[in-house]
Amino acid sequence: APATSTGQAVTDDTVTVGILHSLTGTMAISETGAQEAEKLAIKQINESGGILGRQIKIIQEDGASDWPTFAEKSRKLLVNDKVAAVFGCWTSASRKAALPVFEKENGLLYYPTFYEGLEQSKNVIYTGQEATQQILDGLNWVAKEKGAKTFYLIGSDYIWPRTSMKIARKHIENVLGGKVVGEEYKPLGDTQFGSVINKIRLKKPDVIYAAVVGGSNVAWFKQLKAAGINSKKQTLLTISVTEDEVLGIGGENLEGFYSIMKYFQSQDNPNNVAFVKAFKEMWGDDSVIGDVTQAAYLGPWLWKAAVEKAGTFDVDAVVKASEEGDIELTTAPEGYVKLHPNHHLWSKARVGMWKKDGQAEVVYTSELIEPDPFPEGYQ
Amino acid sequence: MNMSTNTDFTLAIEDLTVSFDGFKAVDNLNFYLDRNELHVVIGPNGAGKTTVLDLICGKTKSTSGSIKFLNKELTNLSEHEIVLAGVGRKFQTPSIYENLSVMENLEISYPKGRGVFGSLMFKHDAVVRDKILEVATQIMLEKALHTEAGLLSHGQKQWLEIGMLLIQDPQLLMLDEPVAGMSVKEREQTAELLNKISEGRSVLVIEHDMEFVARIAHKVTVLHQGKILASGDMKDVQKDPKVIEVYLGH
Amino acid sequence: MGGYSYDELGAIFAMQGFAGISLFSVLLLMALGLAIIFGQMGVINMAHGEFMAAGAYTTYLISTLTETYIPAFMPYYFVFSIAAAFLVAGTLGYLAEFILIRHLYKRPLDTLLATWGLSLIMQQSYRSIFGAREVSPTLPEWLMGAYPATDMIDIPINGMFVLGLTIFTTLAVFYLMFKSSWGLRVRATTQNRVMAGAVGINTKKVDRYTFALGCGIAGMAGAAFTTIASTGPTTGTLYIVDTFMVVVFGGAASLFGTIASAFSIAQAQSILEFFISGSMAKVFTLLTLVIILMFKPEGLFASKVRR
Amino acid sequence: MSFVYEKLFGDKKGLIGFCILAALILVVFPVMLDSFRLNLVGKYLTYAFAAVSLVLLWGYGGTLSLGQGIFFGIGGYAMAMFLKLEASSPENTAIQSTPGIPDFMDWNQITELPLFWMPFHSFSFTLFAVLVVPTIFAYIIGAAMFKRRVGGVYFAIITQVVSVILTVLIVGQQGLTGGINGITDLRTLNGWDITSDSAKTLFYFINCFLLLAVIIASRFILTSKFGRILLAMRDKEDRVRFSGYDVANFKIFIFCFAAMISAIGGAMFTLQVGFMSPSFVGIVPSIEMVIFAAIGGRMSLIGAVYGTLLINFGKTAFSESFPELWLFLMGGLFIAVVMFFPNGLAGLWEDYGHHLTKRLDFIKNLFSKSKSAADAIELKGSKS
Amino acid sequence: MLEVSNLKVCYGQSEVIHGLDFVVPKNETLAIMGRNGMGKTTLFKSLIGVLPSSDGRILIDGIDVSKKESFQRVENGIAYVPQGRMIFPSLTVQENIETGMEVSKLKKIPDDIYALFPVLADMRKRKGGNLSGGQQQQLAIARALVTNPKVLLLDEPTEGIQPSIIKDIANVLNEIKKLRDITIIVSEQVLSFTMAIADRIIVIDKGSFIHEDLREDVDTDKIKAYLSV
Ligand SMILES: Nc1ncnc2c1ncn2[C@@H]1O[C@H](COP(=O)(O)OP(=O)(O)OP(=O)(O)O)[C@@H](O)[C@H]1O
Ligand SMILES: Nc1ncnc2c1ncn2[C@@H]1O[C@H](COP(=O)(O)OP(=O)(O)OP(=O)(O)O)[C@@H](O)[C@H]1O
Ligand SMILES: NC(N)=O
Ligand SMILES: [Mg+2]
Ligand SMILES: [Mg+2]
Repeated sequence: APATSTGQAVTDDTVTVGILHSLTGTMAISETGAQEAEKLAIKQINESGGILGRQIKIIQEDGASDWPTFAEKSRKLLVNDKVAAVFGCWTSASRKAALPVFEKENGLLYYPTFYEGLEQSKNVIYTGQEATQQILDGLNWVAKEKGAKTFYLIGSDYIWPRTSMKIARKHIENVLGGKVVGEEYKPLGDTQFGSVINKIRLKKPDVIYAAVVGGSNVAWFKQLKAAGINSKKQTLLTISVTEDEVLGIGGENLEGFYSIMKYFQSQDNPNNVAFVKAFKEMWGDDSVIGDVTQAAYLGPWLWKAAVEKAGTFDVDAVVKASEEGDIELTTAPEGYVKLHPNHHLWSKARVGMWKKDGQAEVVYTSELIEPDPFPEGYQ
Repeated sequence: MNMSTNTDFTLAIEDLTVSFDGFKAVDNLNFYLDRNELHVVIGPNGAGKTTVLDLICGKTKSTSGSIKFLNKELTNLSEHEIVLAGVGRKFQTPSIYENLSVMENLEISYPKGRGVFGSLMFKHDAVVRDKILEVATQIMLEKALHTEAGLLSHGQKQWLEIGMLLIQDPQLLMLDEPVAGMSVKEREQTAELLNKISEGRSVLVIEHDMEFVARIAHKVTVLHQGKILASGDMKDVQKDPKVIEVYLGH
Repeated sequence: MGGYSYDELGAIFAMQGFAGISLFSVLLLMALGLAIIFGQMGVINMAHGEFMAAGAYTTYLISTLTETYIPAFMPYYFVFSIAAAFLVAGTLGYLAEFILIRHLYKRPLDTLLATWGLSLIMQQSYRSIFGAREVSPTLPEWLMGAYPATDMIDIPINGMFVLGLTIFTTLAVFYLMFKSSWGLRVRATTQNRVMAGAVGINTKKVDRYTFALGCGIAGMAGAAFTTIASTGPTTGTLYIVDTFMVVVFGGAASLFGTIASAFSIAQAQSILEFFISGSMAKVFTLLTLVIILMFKPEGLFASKVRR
Repeated sequence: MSFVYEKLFGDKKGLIGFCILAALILVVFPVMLDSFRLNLVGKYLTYAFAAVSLVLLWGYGGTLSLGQGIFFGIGGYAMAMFLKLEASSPENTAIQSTPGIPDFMDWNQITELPLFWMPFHSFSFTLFAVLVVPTIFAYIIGAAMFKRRVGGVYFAIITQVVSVILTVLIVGQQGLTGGINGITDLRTLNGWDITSDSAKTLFYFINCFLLLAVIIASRFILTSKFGRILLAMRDKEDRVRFSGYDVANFKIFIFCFAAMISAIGGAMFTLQVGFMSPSFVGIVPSIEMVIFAAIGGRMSLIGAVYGTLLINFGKTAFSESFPELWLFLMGGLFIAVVMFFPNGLAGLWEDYGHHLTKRLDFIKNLFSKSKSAADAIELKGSKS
Repeated sequence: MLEVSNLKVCYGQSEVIHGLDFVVPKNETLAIMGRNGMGKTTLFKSLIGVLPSSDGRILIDGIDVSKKESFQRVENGIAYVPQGRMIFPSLTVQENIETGMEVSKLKKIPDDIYALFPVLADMRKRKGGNLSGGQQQQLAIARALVTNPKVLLLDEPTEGIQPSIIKDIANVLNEIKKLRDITIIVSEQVLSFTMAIADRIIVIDKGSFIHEDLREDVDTDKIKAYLSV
């Protein structure tokens, strides 16, 4: 048998990993899909013989939507349980809280969420897209397809929307030659958009560009519709609505609006068809799969690839193997991804148009985009 | 009829008025109280007696008029400042700390350590202890020092509240219906107590029990609809037909 | 306001008015139930938001059942689901009172802790039953759109619906609490439970039904809010602070105060939000509220009773 | 001697309780727990500061604050600002567009350290700020509210509103505060690695000593006349006023003191956990702190510590064993305590501790039989 | 009529009422006198049911109410005027009186109530808590009278009331007793009032009855002596 690293929860026939997401609290809404996907991937890996001949065992912890709890549980998984890798976190805040623990204890975190970038830790593999991979192509697309010149930016008030908007504004003003006619942030969880909607009416932007998260999203779209703003009159592009959110919002309220993601459940390729089928088999016919869910699914597979390449579970070795830039997944539901030496994935950006049934029709797919967490000219 | 502003009275109330949503509970009242005087205010229910005490001790703010205590204007002082100036008041329904023992009730009323830091450093020494014991004996609660005040009977609560005032040694002592709910014997004891403590200070009492009033009053004032109806010594007042009409009954 | 025509400004002014009114009706509807439970009964019900969620989930459930079994009924089900939400949340409230609250009337602050525990349990129940994700009932078409009054003024139908429901509920609550003999019993009981018993009022029954009524109204609010927001296990926590604020700011025992308070908070928030960012609008609204409370220590409409 | 002893520990039962607590946190935990668990306990004990402050403010003072998180947070943030500046030396932040300022400022296009951050370069200023800033803030809130006689549930809601305001501000002004992420990635204190096990152990003991000191100081307040006035105020505030006390001043003092101890807890939290975030300023932690105090028995300083430990142990243990269902257990625990132990853990101790002191009394009586007359009217120690 | 046998009441461990037995027939007014803290209020509270009795039976017109809640006792015909008023402070005067009418099913406040307490008519719309002490006491009596009780309990009803109205109250109680089949129990300190209404006087001391007299036989000095032991 290949060498096992000392001090890790690895036996001759098992290896233990951690899953750390919010099962309770406000973030459980978003994080449920991610942990389901991770469990699916691990189950599939186990069924195909495991990693280095070992079956993967899972220890699950609840981050409870509380950042310090993420730090506490990370430490527990790494120090007490000595897990070989952790799949987890969703919000940037929870990642930031856990990060020092991973660095201190030299753990390995697979983080699935699209996020603001500006970070690159040795101990984290980012399986979601960083800001430039999500934003730029989407803006280019509306500028070109819809002839958009004026943009109204609206988001929830925290770091990811603000950073994303900052990049968007730079791109709109410096690259597209357009104009930002309004920029607005609402407190997290807010459900009243009446005044903002009035402001938007007054400014008559070509595009509403939105990064409203969580429960606010539902209020936002329902109230837009109730104010008579629909896709027939208004172009709207959002970076924060996936199939998960649509479940709450209701497809009828989103019909004709666009999201920019790297993955949509409706994507028609054999990888995805198989993935969707397996996911529904495991988690029920009603379940939906959003962008982050898919990115979370990639985590265990990327880890498997790196471990097998390194021939050991040792974190340093696995990280080193990951940093060589040649780990790729041809079986990724989103199509094809490759791990960049900067710990992020090469991926494509896609624009989906929402339909009444809650699925999106992919209307644009970009080329494979190189991840660039510290983009020049956008800071 | 404006009197000179500086008076020899312990308490001088002039042109005092208070109205509640237009209802004048006290109406242009003038009232004076001497040192060493035990003055009883009587009058029909709702005449404004309690309200006058509320005004003096700062619980209610007057609409107009002045209240001078030892030539000090009280109307713009806050409650605790009025107490510090030397006014003590017993409420119509006994107002004591039900969750504290009799001893603690008296200790809190002891006029030392009334500031934040003073109270932190306050020492419960022999002087304090003796004083508490003395007052407790006066109010016949010396055996109940460690009883929780909430467990006392109604009459005992009344006494305790009087004791809490005595320990403050105020210049002006105001008692709102001090013997309500007391038995005959206890009324007598209270009357004795009041006669004793009225020396060296002024006492203002509100009562409906005429026997009791007769026993203690140096002077009686009858209040009616916020105004003075009659004033003088007990015998005269009792015979006044207006007083009999509105208050005593035939 | 350079660059805009009078028409536009007029329209925005009108629309802004609707925004304020619709926020007002939302706040008031949230607060009505609590105005009874907290304002009248003095129970600090931290689970109030969860009772709203119960109403919302009931609506979701009925929507799903209707869609599956009697799709023809879809345009009408919503009205019935409001009644059902009232009954479900009311029944839950009835049980909560029976099991928990009735033991705590002598210790009102403990109700805060017990109902906090209750809210955790209710949230987890929703999660276990309906899943962690947000759900949304399919709403009848007629409720969702806007009524184009002029080509610039669109009146949100859901907003008007909530407003109508709020007015109806407020009137009903007002009648019940202040004009009916049942309301008299409630107010007597909550002021002095022992004495109310001694004048012949069945205080236990009054307590139980009052609490159930407050929860039922919360449930109705929850049902109504499915038209403007989503439903998830933690939906209730979004509402709870604002709800308490509205009730307290109004002067806890005054229904009229609750109305005035909801109105002023809503208008301040929506007008400010038009000029400054949402977060700062919230900060300023709240700050104003703190300062006003400083000068009106018992709320806008404190009941003036001699102490 | 007996005076000092009474002042600091209350009656005999108080002393025994205090010693048991000290032994538990200073000896038993460090011996029994590994460094990970010990650090966890250390984190819990920082919440205990806030719980103890609520015993004073709420249990005795009758003033419920649903915003103790404000002060816990301010203390924590003050410490975090210092540590963050240290972590943001130009060398450490060379890759930023503006090296030498905290990373989150750089992400938010801030190019210069804001003025109010400047003093936090100094450790002594930081210690000063931890103690004084929350106290002043509490003074402002307290003076504004108590002088105007805002009380009871109105005060509770106002503190809650203030904590919402502060949270919204911190989250909204992320360039200055780190936003919702908080201030993270704190590593050294004057060059000393605070993430090491030895540092954590040391902080644990410092934390324990501070907590015990805070309990003794609080005892001192409660056993003084001040403590009885607090009780009296809770009972009949008007009467206290008419006994010549400026009630507002007493409330302001206890509110400020409570704020200060909560802030110490916050600062110790930052040191032990290595970051600070707006989630501690918010409503949920503030309510949880009230729950810690209540579970412990709201009139018991020591009970508050046990309440904090019990709830947090429960949270950790339940959530580790039943990650999907642990909220049922927590909710059930709260309800059970309220329903069956209305006086919290301290209520249990009252009953059990009773037997213990009786036995001690018996032994003591063997040696001295005399009871002076003065004893007969000596004040009974307060109920903690 | 009211029959009480072996009534015992405790606060926690300590027994305050030690097995009282007494019967009050219809149309009789019984006065219970005693020094402060002798258990008068405690006795009344246990009769109306706001304090549980630890032993004994209470029969109203032959119906045992000792296990019933206080509202059920009121339905069975007891009415209670507590010591210390206990009116509902934020209800108006009118509403306060109406709370008593829930049981008697009266629709309108009877005129004779306002005739007895004219001030209550004037202050109909005012909050009960804003009344003066004596006005509140009158309100509490009015609230009890509108229940049309078979047994009326009055705990120091004249406390804080002006002399002329005390006289009126005495007349009314005597009137009511004549007009209706009613049993009245009153605890009083004021001997003159007691003498004006009571048919029988019982002295209570430390929770036990120590003396009983019909009015005709009352020796005021002897009673006074009992009251000042
Ligand atoms: N806050 C208030 N609002 C309205 N009316 C009030 C208020 N306070 C007092 N009053 C009214 O003022 C009048 C005077 O009341 P006050 O309590 O002074 O009477 P009193 O002379 O003490 O009577 P009693 O002998 O019955 O105690 C009463 O008619 C009362 O109803
Ligand atoms: N809640 C209580 N707990 C314990 N003991 C009590 C309680 N209430 C009253 N007592 C005690 O019971 C005894 C009887 O009290 P009660 O109030 O019945 O006296 P009373 O005869 O009505 O006196 P008063 O004439 O002063 O009103 C007193 O000794 C009192 O201390
Ligand atoms: N990374 C995010 N979306 O918080
Ligand atoms: Mg009076
Ligand atoms: Mg009595």
